[in-house]
Amino acid sequence: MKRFAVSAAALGFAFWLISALLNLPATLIDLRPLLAEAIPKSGVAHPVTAVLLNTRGYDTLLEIAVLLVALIGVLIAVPPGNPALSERPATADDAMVPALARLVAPLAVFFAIYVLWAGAHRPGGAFQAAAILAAALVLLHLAGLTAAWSAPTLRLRIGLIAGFLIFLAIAAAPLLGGMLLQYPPALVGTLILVIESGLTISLALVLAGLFLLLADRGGVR
Amino acid sequence: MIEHLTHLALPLLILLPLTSAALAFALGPGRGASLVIASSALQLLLALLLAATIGSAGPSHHAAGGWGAPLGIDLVADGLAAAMLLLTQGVALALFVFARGYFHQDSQDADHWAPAGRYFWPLASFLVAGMNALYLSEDIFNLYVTLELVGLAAVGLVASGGGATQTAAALRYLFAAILGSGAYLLGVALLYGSYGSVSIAALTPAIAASAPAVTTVALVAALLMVTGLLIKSALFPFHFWLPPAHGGSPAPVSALLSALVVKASIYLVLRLWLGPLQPLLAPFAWLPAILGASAILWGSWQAIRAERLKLLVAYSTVAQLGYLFIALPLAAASTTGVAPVAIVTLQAVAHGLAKAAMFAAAGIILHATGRDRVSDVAGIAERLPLTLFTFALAGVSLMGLPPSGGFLAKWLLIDLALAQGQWWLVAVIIAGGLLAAVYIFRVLRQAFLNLPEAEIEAEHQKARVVPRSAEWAAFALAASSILLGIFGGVPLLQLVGGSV
Amino acid sequence: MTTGLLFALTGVVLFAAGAAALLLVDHLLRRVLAFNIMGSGACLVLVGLAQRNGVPDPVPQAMVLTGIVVAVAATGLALALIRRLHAQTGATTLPRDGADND
Amino acid sequence: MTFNELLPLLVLCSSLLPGLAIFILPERQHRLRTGLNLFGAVAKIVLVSMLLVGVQAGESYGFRHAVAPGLELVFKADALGLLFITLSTVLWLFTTLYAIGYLEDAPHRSRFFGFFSLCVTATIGIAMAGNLFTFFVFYELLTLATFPLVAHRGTPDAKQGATVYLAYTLAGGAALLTGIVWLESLTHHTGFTHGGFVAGLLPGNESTLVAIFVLLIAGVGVKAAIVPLHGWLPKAMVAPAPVSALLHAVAVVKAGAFGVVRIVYEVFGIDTAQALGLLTPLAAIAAFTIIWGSVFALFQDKLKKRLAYSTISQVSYIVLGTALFGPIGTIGGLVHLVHQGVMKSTLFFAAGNYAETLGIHKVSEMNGVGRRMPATTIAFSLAALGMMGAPLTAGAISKAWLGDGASAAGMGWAVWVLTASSLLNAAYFLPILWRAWFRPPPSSWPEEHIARRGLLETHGLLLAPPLLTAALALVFGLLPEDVASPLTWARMIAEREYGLVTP
Amino acid sequence: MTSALAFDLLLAALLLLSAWQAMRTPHLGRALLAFVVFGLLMALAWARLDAPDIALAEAAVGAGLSGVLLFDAWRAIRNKPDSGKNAGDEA
Repeated sequence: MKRFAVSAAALGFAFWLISALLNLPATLIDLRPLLAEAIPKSGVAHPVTAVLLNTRGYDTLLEIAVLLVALIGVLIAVPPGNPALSERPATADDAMVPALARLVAPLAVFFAIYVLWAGAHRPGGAFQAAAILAAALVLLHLAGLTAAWSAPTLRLRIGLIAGFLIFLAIAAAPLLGGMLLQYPPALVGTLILVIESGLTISLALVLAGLFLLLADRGGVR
Repeated sequence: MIEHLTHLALPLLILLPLTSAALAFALGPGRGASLVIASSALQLLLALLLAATIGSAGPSHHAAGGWGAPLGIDLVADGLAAAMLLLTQGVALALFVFARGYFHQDSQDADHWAPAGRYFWPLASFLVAGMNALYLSEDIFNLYVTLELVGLAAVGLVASGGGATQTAAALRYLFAAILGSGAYLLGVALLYGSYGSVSIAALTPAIAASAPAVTTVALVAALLMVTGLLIKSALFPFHFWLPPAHGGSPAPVSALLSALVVKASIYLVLRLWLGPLQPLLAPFAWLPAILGASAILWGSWQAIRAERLKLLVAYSTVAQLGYLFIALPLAAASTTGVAPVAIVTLQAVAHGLAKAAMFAAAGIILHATGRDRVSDVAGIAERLPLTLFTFALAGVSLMGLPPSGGFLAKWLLIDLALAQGQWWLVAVIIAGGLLAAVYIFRVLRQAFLNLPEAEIEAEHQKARVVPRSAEWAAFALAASSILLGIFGGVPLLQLVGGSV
Repeated sequence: MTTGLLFALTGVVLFAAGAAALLLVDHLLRRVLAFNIMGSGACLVLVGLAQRNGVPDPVPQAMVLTGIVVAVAATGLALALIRRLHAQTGATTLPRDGADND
Repeated sequence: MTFNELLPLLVLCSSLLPGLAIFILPERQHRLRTGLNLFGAVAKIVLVSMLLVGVQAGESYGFRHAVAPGLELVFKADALGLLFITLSTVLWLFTTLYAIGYLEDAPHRSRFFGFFSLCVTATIGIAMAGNLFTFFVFYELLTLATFPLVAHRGTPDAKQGATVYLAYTLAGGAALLTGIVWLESLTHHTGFTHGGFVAGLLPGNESTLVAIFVLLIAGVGVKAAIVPLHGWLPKAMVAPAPVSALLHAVAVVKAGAFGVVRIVYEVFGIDTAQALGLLTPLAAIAAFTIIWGSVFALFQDKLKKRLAYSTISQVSYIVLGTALFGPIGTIGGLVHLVHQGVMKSTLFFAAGNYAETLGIHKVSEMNGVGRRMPATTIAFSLAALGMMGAPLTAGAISKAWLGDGASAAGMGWAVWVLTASSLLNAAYFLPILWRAWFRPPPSSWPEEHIARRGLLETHGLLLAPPLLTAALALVFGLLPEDVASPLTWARMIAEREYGLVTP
Repeated sequence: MTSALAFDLLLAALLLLSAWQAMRTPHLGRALLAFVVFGLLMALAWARLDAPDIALAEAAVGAGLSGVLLFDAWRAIRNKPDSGKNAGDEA
């Protein structure tokens, strides 16, 4: 009964919306010209990065907070000393995996730096770079080269929030004379690069943490 | 100097809790209480300053990044936002003082293997940051991010209880929150696709002037956004996730969630419904009102039946939230006298203060007795008089009895309903008050029962003492909910009434 | 029909299917899949609809990047809680409605 | 803030602040608590005397505080309010003395006296309320503050009594609230006005006004224990004796009766009420209640229950007086407000003394108690005779005025009701007096707590209050025309405030 | 019909198919696999929408990280011996 009602509602909704969308005229407001004007002042040449870190940088600031909250939520779900969830990492049977990981990890770091740097001009940026680094960390763990995290140490905690704090500081600094996140024009490019570098490291740790905090080596591989 | 501070109040209300949250996390599990409390006190001052400024000089604006809408994101605080900010900072500060005592007690308890306070401070601080950002944002996509920040932080706090029921409750809450924000996000996508902007300031005139071909899509968008928010607001029948989440969490968490978090999404419903979406949603105003009325009756009934004390308080939240929606159709018709939105805000503030106090008091009682049935509160009048008094004062406000803030709000609501001839609303409001009396006095009369001597002795043996600071923090909240009715009505109604 | 509009319509269907599945499916992991699909649908609508005239629009693209990060955060948290629930009770579904109330 | 604004506030605070302070006091701070109590009670008497002098000289006292735009708490001290204020204030002092003796060494005294003071504050607030909103605020506050007192003993009986009490009073409060807001939405005016303020609505709104009248009277009728809204009163007798004495003989039921007076005279106006045909039904209900209460009192063996039913009957004398069209009945009702309060607290004090000293709770246990406790029994007898309306008692004066009022208003049947009630009163009081004085005492009392010490048949603080109130009742009966008597004051109210010409 | 539109239609159909599989296929492992495929197809769709940034992020996160997290979670809750109450895989 419920199944039928929900399915019918979903189907009806989809049809209603699709039929309405097919006749949707063009919008009156278009942000593209506005954005094009703003790009030269934004400190980066790539429009998506300009939006992410400059015009709508405030969104990104809160988005990092969301990620940190999720990480803390994961930490709550993995209480310290719970034997079921934090066992010693098993070493991989196959020697190929660690060797591969040893090779890939530095490459990943190199690639991440490129993606980060490229973000100013073309597709790429902090988040993508962080995802690559996180993938490398997960790979190292799967290869048995790094342990799963049980509870983050002080150093790790600082690493996890450093990028966020740098971002906060740079966002707050302009308040002395202007608006939140209103970068001084002379420094805008540099500041965005600083923010992105910090975010790359912290986000990589956070993303990896989502996996490494939970990594459970107890079962059969 | 003051002028400059006011200019800074908007961003600082967001940056301060974000910073203290991050630092509290860095300090490590269970630490950071002083930091968060200090920051919270500072935020309260800023909110007061903001409210004072808005009262005299009108809404306050801040363009993040200096771009201004529609390209950038604007922060705006009007009277309504200022009132909610004030409520949030005030309740949060009192609850943080309460939580410090509460968790301090917890951590000395050796057999409590998962101290719920381990990550309370960063999460709670992130939560407050999210709510502040939500109240100030003027950008519907940015609002989505703030909704997620609030939602995930709240889920994390619910999970911090540690037990299997809490984990299940957290998951149920998470799925409801994600469904809600998903619907909201699709609504945002459709509005952006229809109008090319996510700024409320740009959308409001655009929607009002839009052609029929656009309004169908916009209507779907509006319904999606509102439905998503109603799920998050736990409006009947979307309340299913609330009782386990609010009733099963550690007391400071329950208090934060019930007093503040649900208000955030309700605020957004009101803001959007009475703002940009008004032309689209006007014909549907009776729907939330009927759901709100059902919530009052159903939630009260469940609270009357609840066996567990905190579940009773949680169902009371389901019921009380209904009051915030029944005024929606009344708000559309223009009336002389007090603005309907101001009355709803008064009710929200009164409920926030009272419910925070009640959950805190319930937490202290559970702590002291070690049991959580309503029948177990017998003898509390003797052992915890201050806490019982707190519970009773909070109850007075929830029942809408004078001279509380809840009473004032209820009076004005009835007045408003009568002025528009909505007799059925009057009946629901009166019935809701009487039902509330039934479930609240269920607890109070039980608390006055004498225990046999032997049992008193046994209770004292296992009693865990809650610090006085926690008891007094809870009392301060309850007392404020009463004083609100005597001294808070005029300034609050003027602050909000002038803005919307 | 432009690419943008086509994918926007696809997004609508994905959203509806994901939302329905979120309501109907019991297994917790599948609910995670469902809300991810639902979110992807919303993101497709956001970008696709904005680009229905064929010109890229960086603003919704940046928003979707934010949305993806939020989705990952929610996924990570959900999976952690699911694993915790499983470790505590052995269950992979939530108790029936209301069963965890009392 | 001028002195004339400050004085009513001070009268309120003289019980509110000591009450709040007592809550915080630790249980063992016995002397400090007693000191605070007495200080508050005496201070209130002094302040109220100042009000009395001022009002008699034509000064007006009052202040207002806005709680929301267009919604004000209004306090005023007019002659009618002062009648009630003075009664409550004097009886508060006596009852406090009594309670200090009664509760010696009992647990939870801080809680008891705290809520006790809050009750008095609420009663004073009701008396001083200048509009329906303020009246409602304090009316509900009174409900809230009495609940812990009814539940005070913490027994399952007390719990049940408190529950019944709440069910009645909160439902009544809901009716009152609806009526008030409804009325306000029509008139945009809730200030009590001599002669009423609804006359302007008259052509066209008759049925609405009747509905509002029913709601309002039902709301206050619960506290006034008008049949069929009286069910809570006998149950609430589980409360300690001082509570019964002050609250259930005076504050709560009188608050209801006082509300009826305000509503009939200062909301609707006696002429409008008469024009709407509301007074005769009200008088009929009051008459029915008078007989009903008396009949039920006959069959109660528990002394406090008999007194409770007697209260139900007697309070409706006030309602009856109010419902009689004309000045004489009004004066009779108002004067009975005071007389009944003084006499009924004497009876409850005495009943408490019997229970506390000898463990006597039932009429059937009272054989010969007059010999063991002569002073208490004399007080009891005086008050009981007054209740019957025996000549030269305060009760006789009330009944005479009420009877004359009924005749003057052309409601001859009401005279018969009064006569029947007097006979019934005699039927349930005289056997008690006969038992107490003329039957031999038993070999041992049910549970003797307090032994006789010389002249003192019981604790001194228990003995003094009933003697004082009985003396007061005697004085009111013997010197009805004296300057300071309730009768003089009631005539002044009728003349000055309602413009009624009195004989 | 241009070849671009044909490709887009095919891609949309595949997206819907993989999403359907992820939600409806009885075997949970296959469902997870379908979800990873869905992520990769999404990346392709983003590329078709001239959104290479999203495509990159989707590939790295939607398919990569989420996939790893999901499979790890699946393994964790599948391998527990006490999963007697496991009523899940029927969906």
